[in-house]
Amino acid sequence: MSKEKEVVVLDEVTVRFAGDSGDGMQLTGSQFTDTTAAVGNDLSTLPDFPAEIRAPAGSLSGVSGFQLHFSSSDIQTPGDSPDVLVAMNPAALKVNLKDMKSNGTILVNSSAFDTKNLKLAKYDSNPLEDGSLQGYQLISVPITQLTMGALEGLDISLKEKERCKNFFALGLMYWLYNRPIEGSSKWIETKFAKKPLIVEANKKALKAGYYYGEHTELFTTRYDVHKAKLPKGHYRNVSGNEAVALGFVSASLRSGLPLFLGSYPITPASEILQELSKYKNFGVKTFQAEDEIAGICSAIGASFAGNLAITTTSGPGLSLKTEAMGLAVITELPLVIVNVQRGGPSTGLPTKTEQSDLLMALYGRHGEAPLPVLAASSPADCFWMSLEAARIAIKYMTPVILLTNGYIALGSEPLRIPSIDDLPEIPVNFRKDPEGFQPYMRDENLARPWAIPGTPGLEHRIGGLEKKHIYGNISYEPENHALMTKIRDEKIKNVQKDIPLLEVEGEKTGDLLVLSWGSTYGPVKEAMRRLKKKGYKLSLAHLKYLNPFPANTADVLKSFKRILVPELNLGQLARVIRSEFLIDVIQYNKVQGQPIKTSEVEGKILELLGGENGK
Amino acid sequence: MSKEKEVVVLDEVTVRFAGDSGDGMQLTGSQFTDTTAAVGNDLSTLPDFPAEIRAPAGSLSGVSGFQLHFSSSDIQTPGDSPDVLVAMNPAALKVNLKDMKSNGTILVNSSAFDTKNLKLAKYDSNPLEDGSLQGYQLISVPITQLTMGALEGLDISLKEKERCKNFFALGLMYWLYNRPIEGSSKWIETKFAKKPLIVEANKKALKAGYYYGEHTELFTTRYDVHKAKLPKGHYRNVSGNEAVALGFVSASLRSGLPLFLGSYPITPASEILQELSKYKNFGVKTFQAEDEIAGICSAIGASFAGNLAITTTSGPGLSLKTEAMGLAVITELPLVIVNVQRGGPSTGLPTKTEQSDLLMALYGRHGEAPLPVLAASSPADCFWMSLEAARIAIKYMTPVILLTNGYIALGSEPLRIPSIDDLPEIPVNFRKDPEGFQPYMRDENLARPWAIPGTPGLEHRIGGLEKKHIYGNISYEPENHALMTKIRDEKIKNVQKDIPLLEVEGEKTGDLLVLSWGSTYGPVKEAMRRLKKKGYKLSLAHLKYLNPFPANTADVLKSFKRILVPELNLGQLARVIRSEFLIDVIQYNKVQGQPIKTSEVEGKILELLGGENGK
Amino acid sequence: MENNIKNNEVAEVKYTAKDFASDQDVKWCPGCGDYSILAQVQRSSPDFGEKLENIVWVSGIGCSSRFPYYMSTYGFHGIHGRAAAIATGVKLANPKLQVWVATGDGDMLSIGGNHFIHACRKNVNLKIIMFNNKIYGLTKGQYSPTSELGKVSKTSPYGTVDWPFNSIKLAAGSGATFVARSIDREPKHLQEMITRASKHNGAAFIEVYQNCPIFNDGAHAHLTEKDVKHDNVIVMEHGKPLLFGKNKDKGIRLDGLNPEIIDLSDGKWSVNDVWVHDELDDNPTRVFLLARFSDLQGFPIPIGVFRQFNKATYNDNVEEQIKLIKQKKGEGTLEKLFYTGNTWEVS
Amino acid sequence: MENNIKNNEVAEVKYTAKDFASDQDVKWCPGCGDYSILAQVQRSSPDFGEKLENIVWVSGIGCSSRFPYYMSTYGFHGIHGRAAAIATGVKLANPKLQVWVATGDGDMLSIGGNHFIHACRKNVNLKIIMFNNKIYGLTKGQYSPTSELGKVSKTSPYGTVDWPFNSIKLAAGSGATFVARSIDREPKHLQEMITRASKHNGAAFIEVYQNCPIFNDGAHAHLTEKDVKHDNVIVMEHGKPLLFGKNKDKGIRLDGLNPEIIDLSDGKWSVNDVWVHDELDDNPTRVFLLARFSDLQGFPIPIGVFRQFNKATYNDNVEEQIKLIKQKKGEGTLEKLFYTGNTWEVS
Ligand SMILES: Cc1ncc(C[n+]2csc(CCOP(=O)(O)OP(=O)(O)O)c2C)c(N)n1
Ligand SMILES: Cc1ncc(C[n+]2csc(CCOP(=O)(O)OP(=O)(O)O)c2C)c(N)n1
Ligand code: SF4
Ligand code: SF4
Ligand SMILES: [Mg+2]
Ligand SMILES: [Mg+2]
Repeated sequence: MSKEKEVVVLDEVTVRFAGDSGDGMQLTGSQFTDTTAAVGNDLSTLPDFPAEIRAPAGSLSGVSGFQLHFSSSDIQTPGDSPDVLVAMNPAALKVNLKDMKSNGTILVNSSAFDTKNLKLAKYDSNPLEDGSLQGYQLISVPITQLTMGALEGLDISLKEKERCKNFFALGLMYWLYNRPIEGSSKWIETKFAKKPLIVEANKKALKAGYYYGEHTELFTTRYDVHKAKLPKGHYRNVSGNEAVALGFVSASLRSGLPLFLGSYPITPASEILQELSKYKNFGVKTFQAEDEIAGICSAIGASFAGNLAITTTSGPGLSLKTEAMGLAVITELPLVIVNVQRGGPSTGLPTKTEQSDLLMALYGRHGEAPLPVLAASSPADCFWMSLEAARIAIKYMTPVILLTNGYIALGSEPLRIPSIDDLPEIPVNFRKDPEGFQPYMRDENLARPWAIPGTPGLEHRIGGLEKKHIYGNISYEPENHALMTKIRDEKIKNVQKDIPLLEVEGEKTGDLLVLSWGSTYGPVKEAMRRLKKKGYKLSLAHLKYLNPFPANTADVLKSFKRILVPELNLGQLARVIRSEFLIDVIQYNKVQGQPIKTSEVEGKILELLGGENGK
Repeated sequence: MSKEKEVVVLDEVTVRFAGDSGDGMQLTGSQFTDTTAAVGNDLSTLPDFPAEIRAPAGSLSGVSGFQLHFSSSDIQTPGDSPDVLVAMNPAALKVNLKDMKSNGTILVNSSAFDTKNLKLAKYDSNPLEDGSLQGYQLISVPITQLTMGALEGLDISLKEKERCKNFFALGLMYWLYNRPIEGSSKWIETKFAKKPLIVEANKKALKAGYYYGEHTELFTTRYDVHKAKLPKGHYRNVSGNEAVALGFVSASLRSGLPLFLGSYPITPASEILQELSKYKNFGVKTFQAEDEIAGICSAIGASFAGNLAITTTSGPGLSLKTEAMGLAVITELPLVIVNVQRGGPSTGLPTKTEQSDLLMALYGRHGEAPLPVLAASSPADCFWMSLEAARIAIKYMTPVILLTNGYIALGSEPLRIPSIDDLPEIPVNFRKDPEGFQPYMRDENLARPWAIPGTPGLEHRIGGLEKKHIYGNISYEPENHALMTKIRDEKIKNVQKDIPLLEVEGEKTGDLLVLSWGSTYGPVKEAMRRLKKKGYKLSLAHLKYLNPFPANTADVLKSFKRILVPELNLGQLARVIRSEFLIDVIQYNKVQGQPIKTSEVEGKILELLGGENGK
Repeated sequence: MENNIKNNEVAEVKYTAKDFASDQDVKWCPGCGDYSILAQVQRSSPDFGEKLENIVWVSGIGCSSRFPYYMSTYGFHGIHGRAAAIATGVKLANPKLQVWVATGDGDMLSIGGNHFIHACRKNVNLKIIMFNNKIYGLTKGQYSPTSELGKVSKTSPYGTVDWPFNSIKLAAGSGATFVARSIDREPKHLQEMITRASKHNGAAFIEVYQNCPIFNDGAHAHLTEKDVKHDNVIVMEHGKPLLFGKNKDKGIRLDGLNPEIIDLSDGKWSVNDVWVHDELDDNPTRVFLLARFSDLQGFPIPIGVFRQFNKATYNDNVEEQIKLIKQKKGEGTLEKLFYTGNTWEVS
Repeated sequence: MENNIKNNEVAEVKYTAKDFASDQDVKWCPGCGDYSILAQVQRSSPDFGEKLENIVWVSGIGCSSRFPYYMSTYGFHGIHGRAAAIATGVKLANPKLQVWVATGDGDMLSIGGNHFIHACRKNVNLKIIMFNNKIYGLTKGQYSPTSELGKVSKTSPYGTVDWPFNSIKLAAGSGATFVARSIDREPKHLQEMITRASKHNGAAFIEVYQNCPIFNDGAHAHLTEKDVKHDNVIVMEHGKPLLFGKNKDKGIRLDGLNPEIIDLSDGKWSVNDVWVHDELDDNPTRVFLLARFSDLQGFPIPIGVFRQFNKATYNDNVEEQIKLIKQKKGEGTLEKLFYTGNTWEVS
């Protein structure tokens, strides 16, 4: 009979599950996530897939990871470095050790540390024995063996039993962090409903893991992270790509327009197409085109015909859509192009994250072809910015580019489920009245009428040649071209009147402003919080609108002596800020295919503030 | 017997030949050009094709024009507004009248001013009679009728006789401007060698026109423009597109590399492909691909295999090449992309000129994908910049974008024929030695070795995924990606050491600097000359290198209080100058599909200088 | 299927050709074959049984692609080569529309080749009319993928070294369900092909030989000149023997897999020996046999419908699937959208 | 022709399969069919009679397109869909090189479709091996243009509504001069196809059915599993009757244009009734008949060479033309370049 174990309450924890691609770490991680969410913590997750689809079992390139950051106060990132690493085999340990917090906890499946696996992981000696793990809390548990033992006598194959080991690990982690196992048991039941023996095995393994924690002497303490004070409401966990899908389906429901997606699979954007292909009962049409050009061109056709049309892609695909984006600009049709940025140039680093498509989004079309550019700041924000992109596209009859990136597209966080009234209005008024209709007449927003085929009396022709102002016929007149170029330009500039001002979190004026955009928001925000705690006076402004900029951007920038711009590129926003406002900025650039770490931002800021003296 | 007519000597003249597409105005114009060149004038020409291939005869949209500016001193543009208009029919008069200098000379073919043609030209009354041409020197000659008369009795069809009328007009102009007709007679003989009767007819018409001037009382004076003092040497007249073709064939001869062009026809770049397809005996391979993407991809393959590879296009095609340009950047292969800018966005104004692809050229690729960008300033300069683009591409193992535009691509001027030593050296050293070879090792210019298939011992693999520094294998390592991104960036920045400094014509410091780039050079330069004549102190700097900028650019810009940037776009160079140098500029933008006029630049400068007081 | 009923719902109004002409003046060169194609389309349009506002003409870039501007229907002048992709989007977004594509040999077979074969493969209900003048007209005379080997053009001063496409083989080989050919100079025949395409539910492809008097004049003269055309053209008619020649005294006989030309004037052969055309043959092989005539010395060029067959269209399938899933899951709502998978409440 | 002689000039060195393996570790999933294709290529390479340094492997993007990294020859891992275009440039720039393309069903038939049909049309001397796993592997399991109708995949949770391409019809229909099919699980046969492609002067296309155990496992099981494959696969051999079945007791008979399966075990039919395969038949119709088996219920899937024929290649024509013009005009020089047309002197 084991003695009661003490419970230490923590403010926040970062856990990473790591193992072979075959070990089901993504599943284990998301189970832990769901349970943690249900417990009421705020959280943020990030999967780390191997670059190869499925490298040889046990090999270094085959390691798959899932990181979860959960807390009793609200948080913005999956965490820099894990407090706890669950390593199911030597390769997983080797690959992930460098990221660990010093003195962090490492829970290893010692059964997997046999000579074969050690060799595959390129270990000359067993790290569990050669003392190389000093400086960490090593907890060595023969997880596989214990799992097999727990499943003794069950009438399933050894291989099937062995596969249950991730649930043993999950159970153990549940015990260690004091969370209920019921959620996952239920999930197992429904998931494997057709295979009662597998259900039994997995549940047994889960329980075994939990009670192993309870009874073994290995653990003297267990931990708890209290529920966070989040706004009331129902929540669900979403990745950025899921959120984009939800956002556009919501936009479709809100606007009453059928949703059309013309797309072509590409990492890390494919999930948007995959998600939307499930929503057939929402009338969503997903057209997997022969290539990206057909993807956007079909969307342009669908927009002409009156659908809410979007196209989704990543870098190389965005490059291919260049010409057609120009067509959407000159035909002035609503269209959203979602670009999930990845490591470039060319094929680059498909599975890695970056922010290096900003200039391409702003200027990457021949001729004067302006369009609004938005960027989402977090997985959940992808939902809201998708709605916003749809709203602007329809109101101003223009293509809109929405930028996300691999980091927030694959990472996840809780989204407060909105009610219909929480959603922005997306009014659609198709032109119906032939009286006085001209295809290029303008409303107060300089938008032209959306007159869709099937409407009697509005038959008209549009296309890629310069249009006669108001009438829309082909026009080669010099003055008309100048006028239309100006109108297209001003129409987009006008969007500025219609977007929120740039907010400054913290001091409204002062020495240093940190200016973030897109996915850098999380780390920057968290760095600021930490520094505030340490007593620094700081200011943060985050740009979600890159073209046009919020109306007060210049004022905000001018209110500070120095401006720090952290970016996952060589300084693309910095360049735009200089050209737009003639204001110099301090660049902090990271181009490693990795997100910026909170600690890195913190360090940079401290450096600028002159360390402790900066208070 | 007619009395001797006085000869007035002029410094320069601008003539425009205008008529129906069927009237052979382009031919007439180039004949006058060749003769004028032979006489030793400096000159500059610009054709003005109708947007439609061949609109109905006599219609306004069917008017075809050819403008020639010739002078006894050196000139830079085809001239703003004609001193003399030759109008072969009412439509030609209607379309071109607005451009005429006030009190200019208008020579019309009165035979064509019948009710049918007047109606087609949308004239309610005959302008030759209704006095609407007061304020011009109207010379009304029944050219068709006179031609038919002159060919009386010749055994060819009426239609064929009627077709000779342009030679009558040409003869008359030869007389009026005191040039010999022998050149054109010879040309007729060779051109129609197979049809002796046609030869006879055209020569008769030519002579008839000439002597008509001599004998009729209509003309009291004739004009002369003395030969210009041009650098000694042999000359030939070239359009920008011809010059690009000549430039790359020369680069091929100079470097010893076979020239490969992968391209797809597009206005106004098609002539480059057409020209190069004639040079088979130079070993030039022109591959008319299925589309622009195949055009550039085939060129990338050819470059990998060791050819001097180029691809040529205009706006929409450049957009399509976006993705492949990124591949050329990361594989670090020499390649020149020639983009003949036209009116955008999208299909835009295919036959019109613009400078609105600058930002696209600089930033229009996903990821960090820097490459050098050059721009030619005149038809003849297209020759030299093509050589320069080839030199840089090969020396630095990089794709290079060369920008021209419709204005200089179709316009022409004399090119002094270079001897082989006038050409820049383009050394090529293919790697041959397997000893220590690595595909991504670097030389002093950060260029990687060019190791072409067929070389024993250098077998290697390249591609679009991020490369391991030096070794070139696929690498997902964060630090390596950062390093390679930096190297690719610095390699291009280094080109700065290898290009001429930015020259300032006129005052080296002062109040106002006019900063031009590409095709605006001509009008700006001419405006400056005129203003100098008027006694203004002015400075001009012209940018042929847009990335990287010449090393002294910042110094030059800082030496002036104000900087005027005239561009055929909404301010693209202005934006780049601001972001690169944090220096504001005064924009002068024209987006009408038309070149900037000398008078416009002159006006703008005067405005800035405060008119006469500015002296 | 639902949308077909809609498609075939006859327009109440009776239209005339004029109703389909826009107010824009037509700007093709004098004598261009495109004028005839435009005229035949406008003459046939009243027979489509579609309301004017439900017809959409989509094109790419080229002289031929200016077509939509001259029609009074809805029109979209796209970018070079992308007509089929744009049209697919229009059709999927609103299957009630009848979507036509006007394109050229360069626009559809050169830069647009991929979208073309994929539209055919998916059997999207588009009616594609390809103006084949075997040249790039709008860009002033470069050779195209249908130009014959050795063709001298602006980009091939010494003659091309490219083998041309056989458009019919390509369309059939990629899955088009209605494949036909006609000629600008055969107005009645062209009208018939157009009207039949309008009735076909699936990817319909009509290759129209069109003369470009400016850059490729007479490219089809042997098929259009009175004195020779009867020997060079064979009109395929369903259920009729394949005869040609001024007095229909020549026929095609199939010897195994090899077609041969037989002379019916000498007593050796009779009409009964002649291969009878069957558009509806569910064996596609026939199409390739007929398409091959273009490659065979001395064989006449077939015009008419090579083959027409029925196969579920992509757009119908899409609608069907959505209907089915809606029946199974019920119309989507905001609640259904969010409350799936794991959700939790914070109170 | 000149460069063919060069092409076939036999390498002095005798190579072994190992010589064609690069130093990179192969990173396909365990059990992936790509391993077998790589092995067969490396085993066949010594028989190409080409020096190692004269062989270039070009690819696009996909699991299959990682192929060049694993070969010790020159290699170019291109961008998605563009392999054929890049390879064409390589071949034209240096015709002495033997240029191979490794690609997938998505890379070549989806995004790369246009470059594919144009390379076939021009008959560029490229050897294209298409790894057909009927799925997008690298992007983790979306359907491809060769996925069968109704296929459930990541992007078609309710099954596709797309008709697939018939790769062979597409290749033949667009003009390829060597068209073959093999299977990852038939090493000997695959090696034979590869070696034969290496000897062909023209556009060679080999479709290789390849298993993707992760995202489309067993897609070709009926063609590879011992117990069933003999009834589902028919091996085409030149000059041999088209027989299949465990004991070769079933054959294909041609009744007019309609192939039918005949049973040789009951006395009704004999081998003499069986259709004899002729790769060299200059009538392409046969290819389409055979390719169609895939679409016919109960018919076996043909593997082997559908057809091989000789036709001038684009790259040879290019060289020929240049040689000719050089003979006519003489090698180009700077003088010839400039002193044409009107020139004048200023002194
Ligand atoms: C992306 C792009 N590439 C090239 C062009 C130039 N271009 C316009 S039409 C055309 C070919 C037209 O040929 P075809 O389709 O046969 O039409 P036709 O003029 O002969 O009727 C080309 C190459 C373009 N407008 N856009
Ligand atoms: C321009 C572009 N679009 C999309 C992608 C994403 N992508 C990479 S491979 C691939 C498809 C691969 O399928 P296939 O060619 O059949 O190769 P496999 O992996 O099945 O061998 C896609 C869509 C890309 N890399 N580039
Ligand atoms: S160029 Fe040819 S195809 Fe184009 S409009 Fe003129 S005649 Fe017709
Ligand atoms: S995903 Fe499929 S095709 Fe790709 S490597 Fe793995 S098994 Fe092979
Ligand atoms: Mg054409
Ligand atoms: Mg595949």
